[in-house]
Amino acid sequence: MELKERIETIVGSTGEVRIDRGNIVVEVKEPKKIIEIAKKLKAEGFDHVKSVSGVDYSDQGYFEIVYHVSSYSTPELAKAILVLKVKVPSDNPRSPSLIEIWPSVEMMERETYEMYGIIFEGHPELKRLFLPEEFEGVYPLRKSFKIKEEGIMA
Amino acid sequence: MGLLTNLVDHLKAIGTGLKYLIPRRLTLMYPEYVEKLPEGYRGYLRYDNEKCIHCSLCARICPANAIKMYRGGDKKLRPGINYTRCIFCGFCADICPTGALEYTTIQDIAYEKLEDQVYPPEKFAKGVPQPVYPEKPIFIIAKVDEERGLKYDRV
Amino acid sequence: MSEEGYMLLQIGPQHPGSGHMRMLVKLDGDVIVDFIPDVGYVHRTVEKIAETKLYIQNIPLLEKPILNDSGNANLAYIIAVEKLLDVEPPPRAQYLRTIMAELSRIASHLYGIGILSILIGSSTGFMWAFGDREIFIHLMQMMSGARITYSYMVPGGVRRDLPDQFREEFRKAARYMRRRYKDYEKIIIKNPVTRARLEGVGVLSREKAIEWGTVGPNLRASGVAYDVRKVEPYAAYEDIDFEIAVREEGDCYARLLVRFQEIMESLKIIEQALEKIPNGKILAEKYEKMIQPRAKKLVEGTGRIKFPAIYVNLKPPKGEVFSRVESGKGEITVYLVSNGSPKPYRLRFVTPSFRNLLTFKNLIPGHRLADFPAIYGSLDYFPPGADR
Amino acid sequence: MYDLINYLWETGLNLLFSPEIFEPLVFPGLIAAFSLLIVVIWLERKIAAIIQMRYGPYYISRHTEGALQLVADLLRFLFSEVIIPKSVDKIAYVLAPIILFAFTFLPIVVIPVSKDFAAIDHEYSLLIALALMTLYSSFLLIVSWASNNKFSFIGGLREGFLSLSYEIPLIISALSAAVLFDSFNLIEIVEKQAAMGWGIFYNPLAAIVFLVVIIYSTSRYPYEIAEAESEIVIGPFTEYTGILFGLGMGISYIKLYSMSLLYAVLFLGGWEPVVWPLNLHPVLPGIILFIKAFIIVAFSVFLRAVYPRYRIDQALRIAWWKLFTLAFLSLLFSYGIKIIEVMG
Amino acid sequence: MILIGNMEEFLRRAAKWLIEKKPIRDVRDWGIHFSLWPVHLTTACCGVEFAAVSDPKYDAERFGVLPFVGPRQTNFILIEGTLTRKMARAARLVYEQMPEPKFVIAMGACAIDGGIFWNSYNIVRAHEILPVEVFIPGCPPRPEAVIQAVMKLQKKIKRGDYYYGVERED
Repeated sequence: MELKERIETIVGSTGEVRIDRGNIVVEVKEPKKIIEIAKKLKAEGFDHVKSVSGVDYSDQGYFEIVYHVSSYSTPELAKAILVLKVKVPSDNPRSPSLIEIWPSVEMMERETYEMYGIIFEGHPELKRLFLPEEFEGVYPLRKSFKIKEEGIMA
Repeated sequence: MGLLTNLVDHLKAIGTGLKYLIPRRLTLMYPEYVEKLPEGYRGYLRYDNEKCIHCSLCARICPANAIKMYRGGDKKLRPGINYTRCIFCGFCADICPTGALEYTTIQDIAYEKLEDQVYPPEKFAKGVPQPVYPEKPIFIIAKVDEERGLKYDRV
Repeated sequence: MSEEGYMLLQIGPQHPGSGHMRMLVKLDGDVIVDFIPDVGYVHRTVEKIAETKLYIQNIPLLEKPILNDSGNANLAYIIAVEKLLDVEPPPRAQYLRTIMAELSRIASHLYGIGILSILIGSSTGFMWAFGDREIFIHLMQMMSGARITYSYMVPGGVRRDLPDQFREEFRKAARYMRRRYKDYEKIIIKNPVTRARLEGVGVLSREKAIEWGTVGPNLRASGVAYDVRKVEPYAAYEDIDFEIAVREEGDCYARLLVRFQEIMESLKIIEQALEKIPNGKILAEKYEKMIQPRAKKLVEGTGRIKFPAIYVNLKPPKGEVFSRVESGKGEITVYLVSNGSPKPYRLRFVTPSFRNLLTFKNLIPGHRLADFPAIYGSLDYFPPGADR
Repeated sequence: MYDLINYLWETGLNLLFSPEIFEPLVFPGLIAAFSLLIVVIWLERKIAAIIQMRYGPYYISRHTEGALQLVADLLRFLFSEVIIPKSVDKIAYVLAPIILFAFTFLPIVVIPVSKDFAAIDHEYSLLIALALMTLYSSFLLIVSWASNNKFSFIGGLREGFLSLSYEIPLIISALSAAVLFDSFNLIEIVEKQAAMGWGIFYNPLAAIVFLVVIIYSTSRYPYEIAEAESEIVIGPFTEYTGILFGLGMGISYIKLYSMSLLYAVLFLGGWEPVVWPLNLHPVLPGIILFIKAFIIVAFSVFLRAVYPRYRIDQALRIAWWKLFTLAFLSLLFSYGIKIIEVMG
Repeated sequence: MILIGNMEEFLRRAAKWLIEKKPIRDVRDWGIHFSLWPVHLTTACCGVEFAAVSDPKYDAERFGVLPFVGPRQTNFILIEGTLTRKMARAARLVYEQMPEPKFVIAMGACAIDGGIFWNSYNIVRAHEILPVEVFIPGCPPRPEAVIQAVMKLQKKIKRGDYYYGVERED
């Protein structure tokens, strides 16, 4: 696939590129490098982020931040979904914010911060978005935050 | 020129308003006329004690955990439903392999008490809650109509 | 509360123009200088709850945030699950899904038009749009057996076949809608007051729309011809011929027109789908044969299906998928991570309203106070969708 | 004894039917205004409902299509708790709507019912009516100020802006009628119309401007700006509860009524034509006047179902550019007619 | 100022005494039960269906139910679906701002017991913070069910079975 090769050259040694169910997955090795890659991807034509998700793998000691990037302006890139993954340690989750490159991440990074406590360095407004004040310092989407579950018996 | 088209548009808007002054109502006069919902509408559930095979699939699939299994006197599991949680998705009736749970087309009920909405197996098996109408309603079927949008035919 | 001559206005959550959110509006005279949407009033933690529910139980759950367009929300999730499970629904089911999605889109657009109308003061626009929405709800009720929350699609297919009278009913509805459009045109679309309120207001340029990741009709009203149905056809859209409604102006009026145009386009899509729909099963072979024969007998001739017992124990293999669907309000994306257990490990559900939140926030400053409801309505922003 | 009762009855009746009492109290004053209020708000909801393909108020009185709806609403307002927020200026808060209500009534008194029946038959009665009408907005400002609420405040400001802009076309278009009929006396104006024909045919421009100003100044759609629901709740009356709010809701309709009466007098020939049964008593021609005014009122409330609302700057622009210019033109037009009359 | 204060108290008492008298009470209850104005407080997605209740097909205005703008002028809260913690505060505030007599209907499974969101960490049950008169199960309930609830409430008011000016027990 041509696109995959193009992205491989962009990413170079800073990450791993593979194809998973039709989407191109880029696993960035170090959080710091993500800005560099994002800049190059933006230049390539990937102009917006569809979703930013955190995934809690704290049993393995890390959180994963997943950016789903695509394009509006370039029709052939619009067909592709580029999955940009970066791992941050769960005891000190920090990653550079991509807001400078893709302003569309603003609210989603804020939400990821709120739900996982992942700090996006350089984000201008990193504070609670959805939750009321009493959730300050509590990160509900982490696996360690348990909610009620009921069985099938009365 | 712009002024003129503007004026025409104003007049057209007012004209349309005047045109609709001839009543062509879409309203279903609810308590007197009650819509008979199509067969297979997912309303309140009917539970048949006889058909139940105590498989508890309904409780396992219930997305809102509204159906719970109660262990009766005969040590068998039977479902009871809590309508305060039920979302009327109909999954329970669709997965019930024997048709012990079925949906009815009843869907217009309000309760004054919280406790009344919990139906343990015995109460559940007794029957479906019935809506109260101020007078005997006339049942109708809604149909799409080219002229008026919806029309209501008596059953 | 005023500082340096500004007035800070708190709009909502109890306010006729706010919906389910609070907005902090800083006014300089009549002009808004700063705008902070305070969302989260309907944050029901869907993503967390989804991790405690089975795959099948999440179907109704994910419909709730986008209640007025639940057909499409349902489809987005089911596509993701099917990708994980590696199931392909039969062609008839694909067409039924398309019909459902388009009816849902029409209902959603009519909802949006109604809300926009009431926000700029036209109660007739609201009532007409909601009244006509009832017709499409009636059609969807015929198809799925519910008024709003259809839960129509299940992994591997759909729950019900097309009712017999559906074609006839839809044909009438389409004719009715096309005729009504002329009246809408006179009283809302071309009404000089509507045009004065909407034209040139809340202009979203093409560049900004791309930058802020705007979705749906709002994006297309700004001149970007992006529609998931064309870019990555799902369900039966590949076989169906339709046009993307695009306008260049990017103002509130263009967004209103795009919505109307899409309603008309959706009618065409459904007509085509009803023409081309093949006969056959509505549930994938794999699940069809797991249904107990005695259960099958119960629903014979009703067009409904019974669920196989495997549905309470769907265990997709380890992996992750990403699905996108063009809903009435815009692109819905679902990112689903499975670890092999019967419950999703992570379900990321990004709704169109959440993605439009940024646009909403950035578009308001610089406008007058009276423009704020117009822009709010024209974006078709649905707070429960944004908050999830 | 019998004589005494008879005497009292006669004088009482005479007193009641003397214009000074009858006008403010019965017609076109309090009683007529109140019954119109109840009917008109119901009518507004009903018209809107019919255009919107539904029923509107119904179950309260099925045989009269829910005409009692407003009685129920009034009763509720009457019996609901009156909350006076801590943060308001109490006296102003309570008194302002009452005074406003009273002052909205005043212009009605000036309007004559028929040739021989007027509470105030003054040489400048038109000017008195106009002057009293312009008092409205200043009291509305007090209402909005007294509430100490930001939405009320903005509503008050909007009303202030609007009143500045609608008063001028209002006065000019009324003037052009006065010029046309060569008088400031409302009775004389009607008499002249009886002789020449209705004002609306002589000077349609002024009639149109006046009609738009009626809609504009009484906050009907598309100029429902001071109370714009989706923007500023209900403007000046946001903080008001119970019967005080009930008053507030009625005020703009009373104003609409009084302006429509004036409109009927200025442009629609007032109580003319006085045909047979109506010439039996000087009060009876008032029926015609009332019907004419009612048509104007009904048209104004009908517009709710047709239009969205303008933005305030657009409304101001319309007032200053279009209405003002048109009003001015109508004045010139009236002078033109006058000149032709004099020449010819 | 003291005089006015006493006057106010006196008037209040006199008014209360007056409106509890039999014929006046009946008239009052008749008026109120046909004039239930719900406040514009959309708490969650059932608002979609509540809008449908006043749409041309169901037309709640027939019953005198007219959704109105502010808490001060209305007497009826319809909790439309889930109350999140943030919204619960707002709902409570709105309820307190409304003049007596006031009524609450909880619409939808979410408002009653959380519905499908029963285990969410961010929701509040309506009856825990407000005195709910009628519950409507369903997710979302059909407009017919909402009309049923309104009729039930009307019947209750007609009976005079509600608190007015009395301190509530809860």
